[in-house]
Amino acid sequence: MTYEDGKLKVVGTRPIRPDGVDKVTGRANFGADHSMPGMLWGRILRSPHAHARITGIDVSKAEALPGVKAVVTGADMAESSGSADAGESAINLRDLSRNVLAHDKVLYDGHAIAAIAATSDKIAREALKLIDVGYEVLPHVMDVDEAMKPDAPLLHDDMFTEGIEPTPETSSNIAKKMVIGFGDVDDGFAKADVIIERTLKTAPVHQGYIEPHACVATISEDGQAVVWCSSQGQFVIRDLCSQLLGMEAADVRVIPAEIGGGFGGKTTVYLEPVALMLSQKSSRPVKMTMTRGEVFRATGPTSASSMDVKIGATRDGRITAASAEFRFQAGAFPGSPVGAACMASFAPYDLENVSITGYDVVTNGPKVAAYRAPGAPQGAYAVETVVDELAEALNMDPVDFRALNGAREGTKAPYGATFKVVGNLECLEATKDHPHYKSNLGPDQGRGVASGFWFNIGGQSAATVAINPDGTVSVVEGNPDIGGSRASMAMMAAEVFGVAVEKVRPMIADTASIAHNDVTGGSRVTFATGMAVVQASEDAVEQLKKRAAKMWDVEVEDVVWQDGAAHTATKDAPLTLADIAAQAGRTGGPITGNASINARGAGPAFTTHICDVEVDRETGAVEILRYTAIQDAGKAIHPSFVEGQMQGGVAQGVGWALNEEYIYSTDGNMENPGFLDYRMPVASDLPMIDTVVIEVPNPSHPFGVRGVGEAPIVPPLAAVANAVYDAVGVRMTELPISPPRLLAAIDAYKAAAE
Amino acid sequence: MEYQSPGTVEEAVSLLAGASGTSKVLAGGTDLLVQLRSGFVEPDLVVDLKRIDALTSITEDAGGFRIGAAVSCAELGEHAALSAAWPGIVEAARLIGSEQIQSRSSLGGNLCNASPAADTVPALIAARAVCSVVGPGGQRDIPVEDIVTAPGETSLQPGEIVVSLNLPARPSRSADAYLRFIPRTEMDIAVVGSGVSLTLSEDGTVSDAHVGLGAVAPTALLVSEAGQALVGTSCDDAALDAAAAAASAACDPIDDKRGTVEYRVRVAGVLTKRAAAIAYQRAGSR
Amino acid sequence: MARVLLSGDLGRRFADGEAEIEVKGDSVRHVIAALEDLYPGIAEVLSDGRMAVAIDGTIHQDGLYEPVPADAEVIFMPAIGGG
Amino acid sequence: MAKQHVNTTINGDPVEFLCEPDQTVLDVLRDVLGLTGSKEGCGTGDCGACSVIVDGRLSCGCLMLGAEAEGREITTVEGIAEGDKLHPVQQRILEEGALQCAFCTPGFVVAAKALIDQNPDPTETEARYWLAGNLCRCTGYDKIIRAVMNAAADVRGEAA
Repeated sequence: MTYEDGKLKVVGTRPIRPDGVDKVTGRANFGADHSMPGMLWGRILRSPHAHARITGIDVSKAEALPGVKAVVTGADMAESSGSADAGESAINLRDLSRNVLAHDKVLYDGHAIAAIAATSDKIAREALKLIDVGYEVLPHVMDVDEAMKPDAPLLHDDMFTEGIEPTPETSSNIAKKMVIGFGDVDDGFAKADVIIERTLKTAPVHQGYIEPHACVATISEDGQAVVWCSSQGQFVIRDLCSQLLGMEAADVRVIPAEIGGGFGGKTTVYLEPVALMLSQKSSRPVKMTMTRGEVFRATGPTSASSMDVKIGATRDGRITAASAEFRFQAGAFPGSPVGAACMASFAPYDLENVSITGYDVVTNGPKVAAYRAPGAPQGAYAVETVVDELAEALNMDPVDFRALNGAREGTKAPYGATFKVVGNLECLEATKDHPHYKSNLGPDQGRGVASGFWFNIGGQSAATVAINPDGTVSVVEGNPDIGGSRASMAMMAAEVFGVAVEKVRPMIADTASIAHNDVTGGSRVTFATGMAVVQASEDAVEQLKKRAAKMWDVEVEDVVWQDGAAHTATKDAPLTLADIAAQAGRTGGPITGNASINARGAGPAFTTHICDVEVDRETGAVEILRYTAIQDAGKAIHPSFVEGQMQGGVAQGVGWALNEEYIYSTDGNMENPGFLDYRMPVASDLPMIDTVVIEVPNPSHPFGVRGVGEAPIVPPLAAVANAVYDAVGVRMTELPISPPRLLAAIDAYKAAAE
Repeated sequence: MEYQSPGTVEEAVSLLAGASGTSKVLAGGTDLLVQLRSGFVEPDLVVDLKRIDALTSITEDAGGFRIGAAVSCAELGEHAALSAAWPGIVEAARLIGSEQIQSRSSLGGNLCNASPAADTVPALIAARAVCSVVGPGGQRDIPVEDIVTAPGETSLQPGEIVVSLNLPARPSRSADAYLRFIPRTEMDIAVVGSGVSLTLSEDGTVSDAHVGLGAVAPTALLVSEAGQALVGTSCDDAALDAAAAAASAACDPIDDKRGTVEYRVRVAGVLTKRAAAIAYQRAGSR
Repeated sequence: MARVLLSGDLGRRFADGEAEIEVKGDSVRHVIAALEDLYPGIAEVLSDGRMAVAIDGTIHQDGLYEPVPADAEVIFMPAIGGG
Repeated sequence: MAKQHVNTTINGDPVEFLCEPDQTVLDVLRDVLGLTGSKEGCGTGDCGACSVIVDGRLSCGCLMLGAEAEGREITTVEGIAEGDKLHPVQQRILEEGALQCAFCTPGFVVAAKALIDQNPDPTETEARYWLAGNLCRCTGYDKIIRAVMNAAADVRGEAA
């Protein structure tokens, strides 16, 4: 059933989130806030080398230390191979097992080797120093282009490049090659009057969630385990733990703690399998947390990238051909988001001829994990910089040039599918009309624009709605609330029931209390889990109508549901939710509504950003003066949290563009594994971030929802770089645009001009 | 690790002098605790100085100031007379870390942690501050630029502690300023720091000037040539450029995760010029 | 008949260079089976867990049993991981 | 090694505890006293998630030894509301959706209260520089700064 925009009473308002008071008073329990009687503390020994063969591990001295109750190494992890279906993309269990605890080789600085559980954190840390590990240090390679060279040090002797027929004989660091696109780019380039070609690079950056990974695990002698942990999906934690440890899913109950930020980085396992093994060996609960240094060194950043982009256009501004090669760093094991980068980077454009080649390349860095629209920010940085340069070469307004070539309904996306109704042109139009775009700039100030796209995902969600005896409603769903989703679930249910949102209490169930749910990620929760909650609520309304019919002794067809009550023509007074609930026992028992779906029709999100900067020519410092993000949300269920996703994505994008990067020493050790020198934006670095929410409804969702969580991080890298160009005339083709780099570029530009 | 919190300087000195194994002094703790948690230091004894009045008070005598080594940077900012007389030192103190850090970090700690990039040290050097140090051998005064000998190392003898930092009295038309460069607007360690302190004569020209630089050498530097470049001038562009050039020339920086050699040399000059202009303007308005 | 578009180099590598192929099939599974008859070996690639399928513009991460309307456009492409 | 015996005041109540000499105030609050509202985001004073108020001064709980709490007055996030009446900064954060994952929220609540106590009418710039020690990765700070300034107006008794 779809709901007319005009008649909505709850959806679109800004209620206080139901879990809010606990969060502002410190009651909310995050991963590390849970403890159990008799609990031990677990700590992990990590490799000091970027690449080495493990020749031996002697844990005897550590085991002998008083207070140490268990020690595990990679050998304890059941040899697991094949792949686990983690909902979104298959994860190679064999690689995951080797990433959780190294087996025969350590592949990056910080790679986990062994773990200790002891009666105190202090003893656990002391015991780590007593583990003797023999290393045969090997040469390492960090840079993605270096790693692709034939003579580069090889990480995996048994890796042969996929996507090349016949399969190559010699092993390589290139895990996979892929090509997407259509048409004939050579023909297209031949027709172009102007062609711009650029090489651009980005550094590894981390999701930067403020909560380090944390969990408590306990397993009883009959093999039944319980895990409390902060994650983006308790079901993926359950599935990966059970498969890595050869346990049955029903024996691994994962209870979701509140999650202190994830952005894609908490959709896999690091500590949970180790805590379970330590608990099994010690027969006691084990708490494990990571220090900030461990989070940086050993949990997935997103890929550094090396990209070539070439775009040609005719004098009148039509793009005739576009091609790109994306070389993405995967870290120690294959799995960079280069596929998504290939598919998303040109998506804002209506192209005839496009060819994109992607390489997934392993290097001696931590295994890459998803980071908000994985791959798209890197790809968009390259494409949107070249588009900006092309517009200038054709002396066209950058927004007009993007609108002329903009993707719209009927456009064939680079990955081949034809777009249904999308909001790209609406965003570009709103950009052109926005006062920000028409405002004046001062000396050494510049303005940049950039477009962004993300697919948004549907996937599996299950929801149960229970009508309580007093007519209040309990919504049970399976997605950790990372940005206010409890509020949107309660709002959507309240709209269907026609009751006040305070009458609906959402609860996030553990893996034993509800069927499988895909992760909170892929911008899917408000869309897919929202759809399940709406369908479950509608199912409950049908039950309520049947009960009302029974109470009134009328046909159910004569009962209508309106404003939280059943109405029928022959009765003056309606039967409210509370009236019906009170009689539930007599009319058939407790009233529930259920839905379990694989949500289809996730609507893609388009977005356009405007960024103004001022550059200090004497120090190379860049200040963000003003920022406006314009994005199609289909329908904003809770506008404050839609705006919050946009503002947060912009802040992460600005950090990525200006100051964030993994800095490695020559021996492959991370030099800045902390918030002091891994410089994320602080409050005084940013202005207010203005947001414009465009609503081009997605017909596949009852309220028209499109995912909003990931698209906002896609444009800022290019928007900032284009603004810096506009300010000081220097094209920065490598991120981050740190002050030393920008000052050197300004000097070079000045020298060349003289 | 043993924790002690003595009430007098003498008690502190005897604790430190008598300690076997490694001992560490605790003032604000904003550097020490980071090193403690990371296992960078594993002291057997920590002596907390915050219950000793001499180290936690600010006193004025004859136009000069005695600042207790453990006085927090936040308290410096709230001391009206000190802020008026030494705006440069106070702004250096109020740049360290965040509000949370400044509530506890101290001049003594910032100095004795001996980081080349410490924010308050260039300003103290420019101010010609002197440290009052007490140890088993009694009390002695040490110019602030002679405390730090190398990254992480000081000239203090075992059992010696810095009790106070003493700022000299100065003619009325004097002022100072401190600037640092960091990639963000807050929370970073200085890539370059420059402190300038100067005095004007009757005719508005500079009669005395000193420049201190941070993060451009193994220790903070007193750059006398840069100070000299300002003396006798009215801080016109030529004088400021000369001071900047002298500052850059004195640099002996390294490439690290915060900046390159060329960058630090260049920006040392830029900041010295800007800080000198601010100090001159402040002195002129006195 | 379903219009299958093999994007990028899928056609070159597994379908003798064909980029657009018309096959009979009322579900993705049947479409893949029909393609396998024409180009043996392609089924394994198209039903690998790391491939997604788009039917008339709607992407399905795991669409093996999805129905395929008559004259639908069917595209196979890499699966997408969310962040 | 012998534990340190400490007498202090937390959120207005006298508290007595034993702790390791090298345990921080944050470790004590969370692991000894069970007050898990203060969070550890970094352990090095760079993120502000462990913000507490010690003798009226905003500080990092992770950069203070438990032993240093002797005789001090400590306020944690659990002590900001008065009974069931939320502090205006807590109320504004809720009403304006100035929180997402909310792991940093306890630190912001404590830091913002300390700001308003000291500066009842902060400008946007003053609020942003005061709160620069509190990292947030979800919100981009916009709504937090607006909520804090509106809360200051509430405390001053003016309609925001």
